[in-house]
Amino acid sequence: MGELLSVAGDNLLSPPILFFILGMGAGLARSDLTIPEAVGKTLALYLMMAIGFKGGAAMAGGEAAAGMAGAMTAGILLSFLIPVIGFFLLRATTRFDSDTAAAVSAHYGSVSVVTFVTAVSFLGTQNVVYDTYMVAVVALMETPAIVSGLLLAHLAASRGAGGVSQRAMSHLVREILLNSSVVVLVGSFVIGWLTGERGMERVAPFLVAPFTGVLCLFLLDMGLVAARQLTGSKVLAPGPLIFAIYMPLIGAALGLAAATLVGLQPGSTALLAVLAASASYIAVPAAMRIALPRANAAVYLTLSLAVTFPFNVLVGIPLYFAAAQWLAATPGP
Amino acid sequence: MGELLSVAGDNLLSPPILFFILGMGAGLARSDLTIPEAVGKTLALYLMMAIGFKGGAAMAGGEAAAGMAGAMTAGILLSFLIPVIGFFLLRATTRFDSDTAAAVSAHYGSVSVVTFVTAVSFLGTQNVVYDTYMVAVVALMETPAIVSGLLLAHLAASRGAGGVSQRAMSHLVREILLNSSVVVLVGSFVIGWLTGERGMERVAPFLVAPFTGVLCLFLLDMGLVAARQLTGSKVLAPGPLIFAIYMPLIGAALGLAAATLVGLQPGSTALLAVLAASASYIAVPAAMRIALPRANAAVYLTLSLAVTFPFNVLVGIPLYFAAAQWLAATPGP
Amino acid sequence: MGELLSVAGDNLLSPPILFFILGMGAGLARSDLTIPEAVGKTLALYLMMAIGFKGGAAMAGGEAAAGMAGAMTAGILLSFLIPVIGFFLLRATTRFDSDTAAAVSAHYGSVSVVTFVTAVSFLGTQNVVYDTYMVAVVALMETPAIVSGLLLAHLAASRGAGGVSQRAMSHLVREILLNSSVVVLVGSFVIGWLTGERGMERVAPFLVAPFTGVLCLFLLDMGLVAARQLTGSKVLAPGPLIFAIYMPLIGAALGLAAATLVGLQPGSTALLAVLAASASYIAVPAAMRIALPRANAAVYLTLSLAVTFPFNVLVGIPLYFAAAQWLAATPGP
Amino acid sequence: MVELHKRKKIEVIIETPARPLLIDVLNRAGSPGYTLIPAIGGRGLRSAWDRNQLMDAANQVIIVTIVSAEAAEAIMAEVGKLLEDYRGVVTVSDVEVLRGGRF
Amino acid sequence: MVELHKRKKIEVIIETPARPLLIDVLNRAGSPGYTLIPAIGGRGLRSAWDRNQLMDAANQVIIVTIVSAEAAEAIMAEVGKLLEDYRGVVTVSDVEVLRGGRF
Amino acid sequence: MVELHKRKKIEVIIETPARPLLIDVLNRAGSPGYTLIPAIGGRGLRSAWDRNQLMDAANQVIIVTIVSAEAAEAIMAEVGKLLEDYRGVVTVSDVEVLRGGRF
Ligand SMILES: Nc1ncnc2c1ncn2[C@@H]1O[C@H](COP(=O)(O)O)[C@@H](O)[C@H]1O
Ligand SMILES: Nc1ncnc2c1ncn2[C@@H]1O[C@H](COP(=O)(O)O)[C@@H](O)[C@H]1O
Ligand SMILES: Nc1ncnc2c1ncn2[C@@H]1O[C@H](COP(=O)(O)O)[C@@H](O)[C@H]1O
Ligand code: NA
Ligand code: NA
Ligand code: NA
Repeated sequence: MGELLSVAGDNLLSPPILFFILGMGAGLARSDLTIPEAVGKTLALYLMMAIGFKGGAAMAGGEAAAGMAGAMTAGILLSFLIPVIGFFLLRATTRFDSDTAAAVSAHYGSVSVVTFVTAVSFLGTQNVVYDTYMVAVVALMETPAIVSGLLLAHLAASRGAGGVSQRAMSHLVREILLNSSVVVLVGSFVIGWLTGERGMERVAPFLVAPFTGVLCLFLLDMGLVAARQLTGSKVLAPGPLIFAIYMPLIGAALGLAAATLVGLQPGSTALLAVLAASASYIAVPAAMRIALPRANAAVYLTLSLAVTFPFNVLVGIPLYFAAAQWLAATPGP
Repeated sequence: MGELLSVAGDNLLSPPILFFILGMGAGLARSDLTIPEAVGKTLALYLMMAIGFKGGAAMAGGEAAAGMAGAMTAGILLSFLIPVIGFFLLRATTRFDSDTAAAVSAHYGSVSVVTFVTAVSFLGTQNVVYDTYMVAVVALMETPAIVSGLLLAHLAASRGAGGVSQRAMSHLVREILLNSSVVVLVGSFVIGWLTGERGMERVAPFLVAPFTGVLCLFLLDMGLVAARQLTGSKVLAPGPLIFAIYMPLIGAALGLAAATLVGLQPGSTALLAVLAASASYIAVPAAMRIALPRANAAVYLTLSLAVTFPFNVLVGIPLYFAAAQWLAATPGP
Repeated sequence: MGELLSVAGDNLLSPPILFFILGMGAGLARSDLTIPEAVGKTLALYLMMAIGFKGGAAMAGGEAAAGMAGAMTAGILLSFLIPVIGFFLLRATTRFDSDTAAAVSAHYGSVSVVTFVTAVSFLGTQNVVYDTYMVAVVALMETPAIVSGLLLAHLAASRGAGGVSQRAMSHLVREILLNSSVVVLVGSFVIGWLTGERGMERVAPFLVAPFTGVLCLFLLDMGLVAARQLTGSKVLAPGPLIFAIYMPLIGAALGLAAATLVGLQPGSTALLAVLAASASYIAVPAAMRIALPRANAAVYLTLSLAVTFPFNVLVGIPLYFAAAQWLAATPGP
Repeated sequence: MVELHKRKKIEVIIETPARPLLIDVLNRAGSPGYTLIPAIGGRGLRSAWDRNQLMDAANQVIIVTIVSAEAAEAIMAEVGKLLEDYRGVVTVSDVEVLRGGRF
Repeated sequence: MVELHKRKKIEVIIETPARPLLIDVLNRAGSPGYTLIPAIGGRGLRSAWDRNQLMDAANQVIIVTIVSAEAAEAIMAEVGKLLEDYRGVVTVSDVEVLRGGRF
Repeated sequence: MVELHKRKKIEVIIETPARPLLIDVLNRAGSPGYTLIPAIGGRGLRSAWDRNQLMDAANQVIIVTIVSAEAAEAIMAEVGKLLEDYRGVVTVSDVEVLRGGRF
């Protein structure tokens, strides 16, 4: 236990997390501090470009891709199955209609790239390595959850998913496959892979050195936006609020199990747990507004951004990391 | 005298000041060059984050906090008293009504964070150290001047400050205590203090290395905005224009005196003089528009941004620095 | 030929060009990825600030300014004459009216600063030096083409250029002489020159180290914007499309000839060819909309940004560079 | 004397995710054109919203289209259906234009 | 045929610092909602202003609210008082809406 | 009861490069003021456009001016001439204002 506390302390006392807390505090105190929208969106693109390129360049450097296929399959399955668990838990413990339950659980099947980036930065402070192909797993886990969420809504609702008009479907497909995070993550990964070490050297002063500082500025913004989403939204019933805390724990447990099965090293195991535990708040909300317009957007925006994201960043990341370390220490079955 | 000239030359020939001059020139020549608003505001946040964090980290590194209490008290008193001097000078030398006189003098009691940042960068070129707790003094000097400005307006005006409706008061208080500069300055200071050297290392490539370059881009923007404020505003009467030149000198003299009394080292003495001499153009205008709506906004926006800011940056900073050096050299009473 | 292929390979396999291709691909696939406008414009200013300052600082460092006068004269003549060639080629091979033909050819006489910046970055990867005063040549080549384009329109059209009202003329002159690229390029050059090595040291971590990384992010944006300009515009007749490919080649040939005549080193020869081959898409369109409003803006925006810019960046730069190397190798007449 | 023609101006304030769907409606209803205007905050029956820096899904956009009276009828009906699923409001008002033929 | 109801559209262009005060006025006057639109420049009786990159105090914002005729009366009176202290203009015009009940 | 005065609201959507020319027209025609609003996309007779990040020449801007009926006549004529060369549309509608004297 002592070991977990010191790791949790490390996480909380790191500049990125402290700036997140500063943002939450300023947002809750209704300060007029805001990071302009254009800058917030560009910082997110920068973070994805940085971890994508670094992943690809490491790949080209001949880093053993052991376990990559396993990690990818595990990721896709987790993204597809977690919404099923979430759906039935929500239908049992809340008064959500089937569309809202399906939409919320799709968020939890998918991933939050920024939570992943924050976990990568945390691993850096603990000097723990991880397989850089995990970046590709992030991109792969974005979409299956949306498909499984739509299927759940279709099966549960009498009128069927036919509701998604042919026209909306084409916007939906483009939203799922070509949204900015997938394009930047996968694109930067491929470019890093093609240009390898030489390419890395030329972009490192931009993509590597200032990474942690940019993460601080971005998490300051995230804290402000999360706090304002919380204060702005109607008071949430206890059912959904608790769901937004225990669902990430269920996701993390499944992620840890899958990673151990596939035999990933501790760093990658922790990251898979983080991905399973994290909930999307950019890509999936946009898709759900098109596919399931009747689902209550205020609910899933508040749960994923204002409850689950802070929980994962403040508590989850060190917790899943300690669990991965503990699993690695105990001799497997 | 020679020594002052060489110092003034150093200041003028430094990249940040030259980019400020480039901005003023382009603005006066009505070039269509503009730095987008979102970027200008973020650069200001970056500068505050950088000096706040650096101050806190140095503090944690056991830097002697000698004279901190003295510097803070001096700062608060200066911020509170300078508006009184300004108010009576304006009432005597201009036809401003009492509201406008009170609002203008509140600007001169408060501080301009960017003038402080430019002075810190100047000290860097002169290899002169300063007490990093001065950053905290900046935050402390923002607000007292607003309170004293409102009191002056209340006492002078027959109908009394009652004019500030109960509703406007809540917006005003939040504006004063939670405006973005105070939150970022104090927040980054605390985070730098909590994470110390280890935290500094992780964010230095972002917050320390590019600092001067970012200051150049920001001062280019400041030059453009100051020039446009000058050309856009109605021609100002001589009284207020001269006030915008001699009031900073009075402020600086008071700052130098207070610093010597409290026994600050030359670097910090120069900075206290700069703070006393500088006039706010972001935090105070916002507060005055709520508290003293009848005050003529065009006047104080033009005086503080288009006259006093350029004066301090081009002439004031090297002048107050040389005075601080001279004071340190002559044996005290 | 082998040597040309390897150089072309180097160019294509460099991070900036790959990010441009990623942007084109995402744009053509109608991904919703966009770089916010405020950031795109600031990145362009940053690139101009960086090469301007570097040019000026090198100049101050006593870099031989051999051939500067020759390069400048050649640049101005090229900028003035290329539109004449373009105008008659367009009148012969397309159904453009005289205004549109004049406006399009003015674009090709002028320059694209970003193409120049990309070529400078390419020279870096080939470890080939160039005369940093070429930056001044860029600024000088922006405007003559506009004047010659207006003259061509005036001579060709019966009603004469008198159409440009006296009022529009004042906006036009300011647009030509004080547009943002000229101000930033020349301004930064002068500041770099005034502050020399010492100034360079202070801004290098901002203006030099992250240069290539920022160029990657900017070319990702350029790819998106070029692709959307292509998909958005009406289908273009073959005449203009082929013009947008062979005109840069004609320009490059003239540039190579002029550089050899003036006796520039290979690096600078390649850059003069790039400038002659490149077509403006920010400064000239703005001037043409004021001076020749009846010219078809969709045509020149599409040709210069969506056809010629990608051609130059993907194929042109390595081609003109190889030609410059070849010319230097073969003993002159 | 300048000759003016009576037309209808439809203004729709709607959630950003519904923007492509609304543009489809306008194109199919033969609208001669439209202009998109950014909204930076608002309040309706539900809670207030402020330009949310990161999640476009929570933002609104304004679409203005100048159309003939007949086209206005069809568009209002279609937009009404869209607003059953998506947050927003629609208004129609009388305007006069110069070049009647254009709309 | 689409059923439309007559309402009033109030548009206020006002200094940014007065924005929270104007929103208080709308909330107290029972306005069913409002939308904020950015202004990037303008000129009134005083000098022209351009989106001032750094000082929000010199910028303007536009607030649109669709209200019933009665509510419009009350709001116009209150806004008029506010405009005695703060730079800006207010206009009211007739619009038609679909879901009358909402406004 | 609040006293209102009838005025005209002219809204011009025009290419950004024509902005300074249009402002000249308004100033010469004695317009009491105007406000500039950003447009982030649109479609007219020609192809659709989206806020083009780099080339201002392809963007549009909206200019609103509240004027007296007489001034409106003169302004509409001048704007009509401008729109022969530059992409855009102009509409005029009736509004009511509080302080008649201002416009
Ligand atoms: N009466 C109104 N006047 C102006 N805008 C409104 C009004 N009602 C709603 N809106 C806008 O439409 C959005 C959605 O409204 P609602 O669907 O009621 O949540 C609000 O956030 C406002 O931006
Ligand atoms: N006639 C008008 N039409 C449109 N906007 C106006 C008008 N008059 C004033 N404004 C706007 O209101 C702001 C303040 O006007 P003023 O209080 O006269 O300085 C101006 O800067 C414009 O943005
Ligand atoms: N009927 C319309 N309603 C609203 N905006 C329009 C309309 N027609 C044109 N526009 C705007 O004016 C711009 C230029 O139109 P055009 O000159 O037809 O290409 C378009 O891109 C739109 O932004
Ligand atoms: Na997940
Ligand atoms: Na002061
Ligand atoms: Na050229």
